[in-house]
Amino acid sequence: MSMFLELENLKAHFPIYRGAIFRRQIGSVKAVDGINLQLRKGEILGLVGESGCGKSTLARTIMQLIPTTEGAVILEGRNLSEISRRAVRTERVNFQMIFQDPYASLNPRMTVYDALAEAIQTRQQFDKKLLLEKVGRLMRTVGLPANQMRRYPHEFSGGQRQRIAVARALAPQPKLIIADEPVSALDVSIQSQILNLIAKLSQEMHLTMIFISHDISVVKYISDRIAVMYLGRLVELGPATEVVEKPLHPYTKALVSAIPIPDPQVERRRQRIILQGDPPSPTSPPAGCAFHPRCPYAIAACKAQRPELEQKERHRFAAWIRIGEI
Amino acid sequence: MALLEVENLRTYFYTRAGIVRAVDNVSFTLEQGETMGIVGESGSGKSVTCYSLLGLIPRPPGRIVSGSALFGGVDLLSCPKEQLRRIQGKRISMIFQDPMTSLNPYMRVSDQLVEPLLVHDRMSRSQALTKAIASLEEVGIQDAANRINLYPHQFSGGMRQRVMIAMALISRPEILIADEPTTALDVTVQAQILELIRQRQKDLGTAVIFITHDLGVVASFCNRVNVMYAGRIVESAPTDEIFNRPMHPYNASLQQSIPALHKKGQALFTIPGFPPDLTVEFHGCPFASRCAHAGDICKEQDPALKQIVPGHKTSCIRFQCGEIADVRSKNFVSAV
Amino acid sequence: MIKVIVGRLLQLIPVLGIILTLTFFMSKVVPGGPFSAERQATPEVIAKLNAYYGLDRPLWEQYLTYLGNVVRFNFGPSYTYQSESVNEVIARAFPISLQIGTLAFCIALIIGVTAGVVAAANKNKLWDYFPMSLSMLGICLPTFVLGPILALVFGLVLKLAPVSGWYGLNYVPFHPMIMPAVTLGLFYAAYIARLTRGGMLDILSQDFIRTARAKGVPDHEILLKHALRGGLLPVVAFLGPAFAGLISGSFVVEKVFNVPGLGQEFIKSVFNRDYPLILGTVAFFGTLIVLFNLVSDIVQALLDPKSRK
Amino acid sequence: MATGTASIEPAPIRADELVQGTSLWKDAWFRLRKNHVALFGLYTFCTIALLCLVVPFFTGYTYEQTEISLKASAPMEPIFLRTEARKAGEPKKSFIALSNLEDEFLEKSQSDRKAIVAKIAEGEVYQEGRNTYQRSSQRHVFGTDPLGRDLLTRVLVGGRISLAVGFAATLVSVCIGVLWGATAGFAGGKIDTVMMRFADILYALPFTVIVILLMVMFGRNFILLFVAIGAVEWLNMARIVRGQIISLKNQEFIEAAISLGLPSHRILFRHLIPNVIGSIIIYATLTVPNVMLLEAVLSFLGLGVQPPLSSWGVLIDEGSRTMETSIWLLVCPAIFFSLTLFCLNFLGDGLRDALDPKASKD
Amino acid sequence: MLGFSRNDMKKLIALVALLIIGGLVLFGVGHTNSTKEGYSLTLQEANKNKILLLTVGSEPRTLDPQQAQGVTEHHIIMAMIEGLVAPSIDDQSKAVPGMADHWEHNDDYSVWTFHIGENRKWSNGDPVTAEDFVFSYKRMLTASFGAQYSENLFILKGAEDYYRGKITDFEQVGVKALDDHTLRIELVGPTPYLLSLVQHDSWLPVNPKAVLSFGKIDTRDSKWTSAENFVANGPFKMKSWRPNDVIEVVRNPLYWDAGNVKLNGINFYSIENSNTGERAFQAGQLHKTDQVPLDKVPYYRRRHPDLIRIDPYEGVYFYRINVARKPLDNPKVRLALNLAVDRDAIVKNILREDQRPATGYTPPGMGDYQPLNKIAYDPERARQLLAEAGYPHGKGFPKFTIHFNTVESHRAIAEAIQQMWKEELNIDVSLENQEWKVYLDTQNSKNYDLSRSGWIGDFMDPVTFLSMWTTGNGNNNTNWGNPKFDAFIEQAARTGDPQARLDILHRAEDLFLSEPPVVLVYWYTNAYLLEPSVQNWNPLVLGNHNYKYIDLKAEREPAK
Repeated sequence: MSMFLELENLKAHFPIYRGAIFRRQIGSVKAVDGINLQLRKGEILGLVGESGCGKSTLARTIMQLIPTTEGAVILEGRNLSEISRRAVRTERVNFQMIFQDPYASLNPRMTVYDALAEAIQTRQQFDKKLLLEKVGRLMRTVGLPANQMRRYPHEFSGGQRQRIAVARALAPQPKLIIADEPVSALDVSIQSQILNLIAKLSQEMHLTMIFISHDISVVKYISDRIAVMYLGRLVELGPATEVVEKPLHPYTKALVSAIPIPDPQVERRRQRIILQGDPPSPTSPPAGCAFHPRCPYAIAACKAQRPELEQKERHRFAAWIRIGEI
Repeated sequence: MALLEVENLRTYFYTRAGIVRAVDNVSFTLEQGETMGIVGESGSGKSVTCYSLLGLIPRPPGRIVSGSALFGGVDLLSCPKEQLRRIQGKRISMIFQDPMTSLNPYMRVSDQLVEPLLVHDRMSRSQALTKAIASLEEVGIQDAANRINLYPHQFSGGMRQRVMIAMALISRPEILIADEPTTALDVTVQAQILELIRQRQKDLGTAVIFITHDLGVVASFCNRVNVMYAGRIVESAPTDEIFNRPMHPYNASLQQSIPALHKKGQALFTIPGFPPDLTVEFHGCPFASRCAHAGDICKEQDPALKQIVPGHKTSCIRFQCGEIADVRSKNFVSAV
Repeated sequence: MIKVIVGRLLQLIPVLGIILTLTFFMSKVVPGGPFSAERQATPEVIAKLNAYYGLDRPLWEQYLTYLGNVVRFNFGPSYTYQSESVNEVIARAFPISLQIGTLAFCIALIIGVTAGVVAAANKNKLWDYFPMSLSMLGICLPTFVLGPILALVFGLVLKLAPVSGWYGLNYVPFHPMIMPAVTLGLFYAAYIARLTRGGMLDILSQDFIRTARAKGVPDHEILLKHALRGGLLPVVAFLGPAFAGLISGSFVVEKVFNVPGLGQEFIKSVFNRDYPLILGTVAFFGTLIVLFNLVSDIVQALLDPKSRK
Repeated sequence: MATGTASIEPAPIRADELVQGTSLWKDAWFRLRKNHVALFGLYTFCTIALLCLVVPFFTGYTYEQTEISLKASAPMEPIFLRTEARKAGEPKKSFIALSNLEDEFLEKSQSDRKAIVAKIAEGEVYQEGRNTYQRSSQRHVFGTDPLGRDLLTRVLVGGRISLAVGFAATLVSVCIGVLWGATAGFAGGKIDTVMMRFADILYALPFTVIVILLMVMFGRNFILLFVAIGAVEWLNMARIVRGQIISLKNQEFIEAAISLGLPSHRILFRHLIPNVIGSIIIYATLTVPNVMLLEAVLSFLGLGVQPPLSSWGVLIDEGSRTMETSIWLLVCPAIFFSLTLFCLNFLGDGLRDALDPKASKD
Repeated sequence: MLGFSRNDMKKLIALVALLIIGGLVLFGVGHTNSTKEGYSLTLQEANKNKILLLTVGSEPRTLDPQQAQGVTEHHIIMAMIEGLVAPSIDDQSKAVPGMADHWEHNDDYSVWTFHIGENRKWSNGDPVTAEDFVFSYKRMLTASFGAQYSENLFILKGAEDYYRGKITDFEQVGVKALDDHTLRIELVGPTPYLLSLVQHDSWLPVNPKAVLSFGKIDTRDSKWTSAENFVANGPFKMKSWRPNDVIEVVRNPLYWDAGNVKLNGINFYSIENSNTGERAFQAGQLHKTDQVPLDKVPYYRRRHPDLIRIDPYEGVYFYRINVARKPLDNPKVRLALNLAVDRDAIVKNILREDQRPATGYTPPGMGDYQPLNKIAYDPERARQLLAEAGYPHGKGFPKFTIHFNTVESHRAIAEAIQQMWKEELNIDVSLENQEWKVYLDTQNSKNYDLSRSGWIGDFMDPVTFLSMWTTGNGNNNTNWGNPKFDAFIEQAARTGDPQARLDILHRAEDLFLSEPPVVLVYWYTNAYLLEPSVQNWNPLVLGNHNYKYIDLKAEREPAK
């Protein structure tokens, strides 16, 4: 069966140059380094990982905001990496993005009406009256009073701005939405409002979505499947609940364990895995398994061999060589 | 006697939009060696409270309108600037949220580390440097003797926060104020830093005021918690009590809205509406408009923090009157 | 670092090439020749002179010959100074401009940075407006007004410094270059003050200043130790072009105080249609600008550890 | 889209129900209004501009009308009418200032001179030789220049020129600079490199040189003057705009605009440039005084506007030469000039504070 | 924000003060040593040491007399190079012995013999010989040398042919060294004014050895004029030359009349800006300026009449009219323009340096030549003439432009004249000032309507003014030409009798002014500031001062 979205060995590398006169490439940042993924229509995929692991780059590569170095992004059977830039532009209405920072993702010089009208008109031109109507409806959809549409983004609170951002992403009636940490900049009490909104809308509109977050509990709540990323590669992929409750990869385990639970008794009982050191730089990733310097289970083989993402159980994939051992 | 006693602290910002009552009548005490959490959302006044103590409120527009903060017989809020300066960094230190911007990018780490020693203890530079290297080692930075000469940008985020901690603790302060020290860090690193602070606190016996918006962090870290909302403390209790027996609806709602406690497909518990605009003077409970339990009295009577059981205070009027016994929302079923 | 410097210096070659080409053809388009005078020489004489200096050959040939000479650092004879070559003119006039420029630079820096720092430390208070207004005087009065006023006050009334010329130390301890340098320096001081204030305000609002204050660092140390280094970065970026400007753009001051510097030489060369001297000075100033930009970039890098490599 | 979300279709939106937002411009204006110095700058500048525009129509003199026998007269100095009997034709009338009467009666003793002057000042008609003198009602608020032209009119008309040069040249520099910088910054890559390298080369040209060469080359055309200055001044503008565009380009709202599939020109003109207008305005406000100064320097070199038209630069240059004898010829235009520069500089600084997004909280 | 405590402020101010003082000391120390050697002078010291401090305006382009073009160069060269004869102390029409001890001429002034004194020496010790003069004239007439004033020597027999290459043997040119001390000059026609002529730079001698040791006879950019190489024969020799700053000359001990030289040295400062010069004079840095800023003239005349000097000067200020352009081709129009200019008003109100309104072209002081009184201010007649020319009340008169170069007085005069024509004739004129070289280009290419001009005489004869107006003369530049006028000039050149010659020139000028291709404005004066301590500085029409007569009073002059 053909998938709604397929990523085939997707790579996004940024060259590093040196030299003032004769610039030569001395290496590259392998932000996204060979990702294979398939999404069904209507599916929500959660993507977790630490900052710098390449989540956002992956999102932007899929969005065609960053050129792909290698591999393909295939949306409904069309390879977006191969079609012309002009064609990509017309194609863009089909995939939209919700950004992390509601303060930076809205043009401060445009009213909400301007921003939404612009987004709506990417698919079809409307006359003024109809446009006003449509913008109003869109605002109500995301839970904002329609009479506020002439206001500017800075006059709204963070949560409201994120609602506007959601509305703008929905305006061109896209088939795919990539939400890049849409709630991590928000307060706890607002976070749940936005999560509810996104969950509700994606269900109602049958959206396919990639939901990116560093917070595995948020991802677990909203997504069907979870993909865990470490240094540009996927280390684990599987159904959301299973990945969180029975992680296969030690990194996933550490991620789950690192999240503090708001219950002092549980916290006190809990055995925590505290990883040592910082995530390594993607400029010079460690040989073999990129995780081995921080991995409590690392053995000599981990340094030598880079494990690929393999199916370990039904629907579950992981990239760890010692999977059967421990 | 308590180490620090803050009473009726009011810090206002006089802006074009109006007077922002960022901290409005806050009182709390801090005991020797304890870890006290201040929890609240952004804009609830938790950082401003601590900045007020150390005289870090930018003025204009900020101004401490009233209150006192007794620390070893000295009122931090009204003492002369010079006297406060001798306490800053020596007896009370602070670490900040963003280690990327909180270290001076134009100075070597060594110069920044030794500064408290040079300023307060009149130590010689070489002496201070030895001490600084030792303190860097104590926060788990290997090869400290060499790395001390680097510039902050040559450290990773986690390492910088370690440097910040080393710098804050180098003159063995009695109080450490940690202003969201892990928010800007990755989850895995966050755990390291929390562990480090816990460790150092145990070694030095320093009292810690821990500011965070993350209830999870509080649960694992603090002895006592103050929950702040709209510039006021709405609930204050030992950590276990806060979670097991919340006495303020805001506290309860916060805990209930955490996604980890929900099942997939189940709508998240939400607190409707937004925090109040602090420039508008209002009467009654600031949370009333968002509260599921609010009654008429909440909008009329100004709430005050009252002790219900020893060590547990709440400002919920209806709870104080006994009108409600369980502040949790009824239409929420925990998944856990 | 050295590679970067070498690279930037190599950039000079195309830059100079283009500058010289532009100037060469531009100056040839300008009406009037080097040998026209009120009492006109006969056409024969003009023709003889043109032949003597090779100005009768086709333009492209003149251009190629010129470039050939320039490669050998020979900028040709000056038409105005009949016994001097362009190289000699620059060699004698530049040190004078350099001296004035350097002193003016110091004056500008001292006044500007002080005013800027004081203003930034007292934002929106009297001590902000006062030094800024004072330093602003330098850009509100053209140098050709400020110069004569200074000359009048300090030269004629107070008799502290000579009003004209460059012939040594008449009035100990005031040197004839003080007045031109002050005139020139005041102009740049205003810009420096403004940049310093902006830069300092920017730095003072940064988080790490708060850190320093939380450490109990005294205010003046925060200002001078923590903030100044970063606050001066925009100033340093300005200093490169400014210094080049100080040296090359001092012709007004040189004219007012009759200082035989290179700036005046350049203006004269344009008015005299002294093509070799025009080209020579333009190339020289172009080189200076590139060099000083390079120097200011290096200083910036030294001040800003992040950009260091 | 979102069908069936609302079971009851809400009433259509009426335009008058809409809450009008305050744009960042309005916000900045509010902040600027708080800044008294900047506001003072703005108002004073507007007043000066208005004076220059309107008052010359009402002074009663034109800027080029000479009265050479009047010479330089001090502000408000009494002016006498001298009537000279001629052999043929009408008697010739001319004006003479009180201070210049000294020339007329140079050989007389001081007391004599004083007595005569007092008589005329009282309204008497005084006769000497073929000349009769009497008091005139003519008044010159700022006095007159050596050719007897009304200085007030000249200063204000000169102000028109200076301001026109300042603004037109700035406009030219803004147009070129913004287009150049925005294109380079937005396009990035090779285009950016080539465009900025070109600007670098121009930057290394001593810029006064170019202006002087241009002025010498093309004569003293008024239009050309500001085109030349503007064409030279755009470099900084281009750099600033480019820098801003590059930092904006990576902002999420631009990514969002790209994600919407908007064409490049729309992104450039609707999303990027409006967000750099703040910087453009700030820099433009600071360019205007620079240009005016440059024009003054050109005047000093004799490359300014054509007589009998004048600019502040020309007037100040003339005035600075007569500093010791007729100081008002320097002071009057210099006050206008300096005040304008002062105002524009403070306004620029104020705008910087007002338009700075970081300052938006207070 | 951070507040400054008083203490901090003090520290900061102290730091700044330290920096400033340190800087000053550094710069002061750096320069004290380098500039000691007698280079700095105040007026009192200069008086005591008898060193004359004066400014000559702009920087001289060269000190080679044969390449010199302007007044600036001339004033400096005068101190170092002496011609066959030298100017007298107070009368420009007389000449005193220079290199020539005595001289004689034939009846019609066409052959002159100069006897060079025995004791005449160059500063390098060589005797000055007649051969030196021959060499110098040969150099002037060598075409490839490109001397601007070669033409001046064309009155030598055969000179023009030699210059144009028609003859190659210099022996055939009318200048011969009969022996070391006898120079015979043969001229193409009667030249009664030769003695005045040979004082001009172009007739001055140069030392052949000095010239040839730094190049060939036609080397232009030769180093022989530099301070260390310059060979002088005049009362002073060169000591130092700092371009754009100062040229110092000192007493030449080998000068034949050294005993009568009073000064020990002269410093020629080049101060281009007249205001700067005036300030330097006020500050006691100069004995004499080259001019007075226009606006300062009345001030000095009123307050310090003892300091300002206004000498008559041999020059005329006028506008050239391009007679090829309509309606300026009509002599009536041109005359009308002349008559509508109120010269008195201009001189009295704008210039104020006692210039005389030009009633004719040739200024007074040209020997026995009486200047014409032909053009006066007569607006009535001007209007009438204009009406006759077809423009009653200026109706239909096309707008034309006055070109002038960028100098304040030119502008003021142009503005005044513009206004006068507007008032008297109802003619609209626009002004266009141009940068010097562009202006010259405009004028030389005759691409103008009216162009400001001036003419300074080279020697004491009306010919120096009138000969330029012959048809096609390189300095005519008006497209004007009249065969009758050309014939008059030709005739004058062939007339040996001085009086008859002047009559012919008179008639020529009268003809010229009846259809004037010029608008006359004024006859020059030379105003300058002079310290009373300077002695024997007499007004001379050509401004040729023989520096050996100049003296300085050592005692302090009364305070200003």
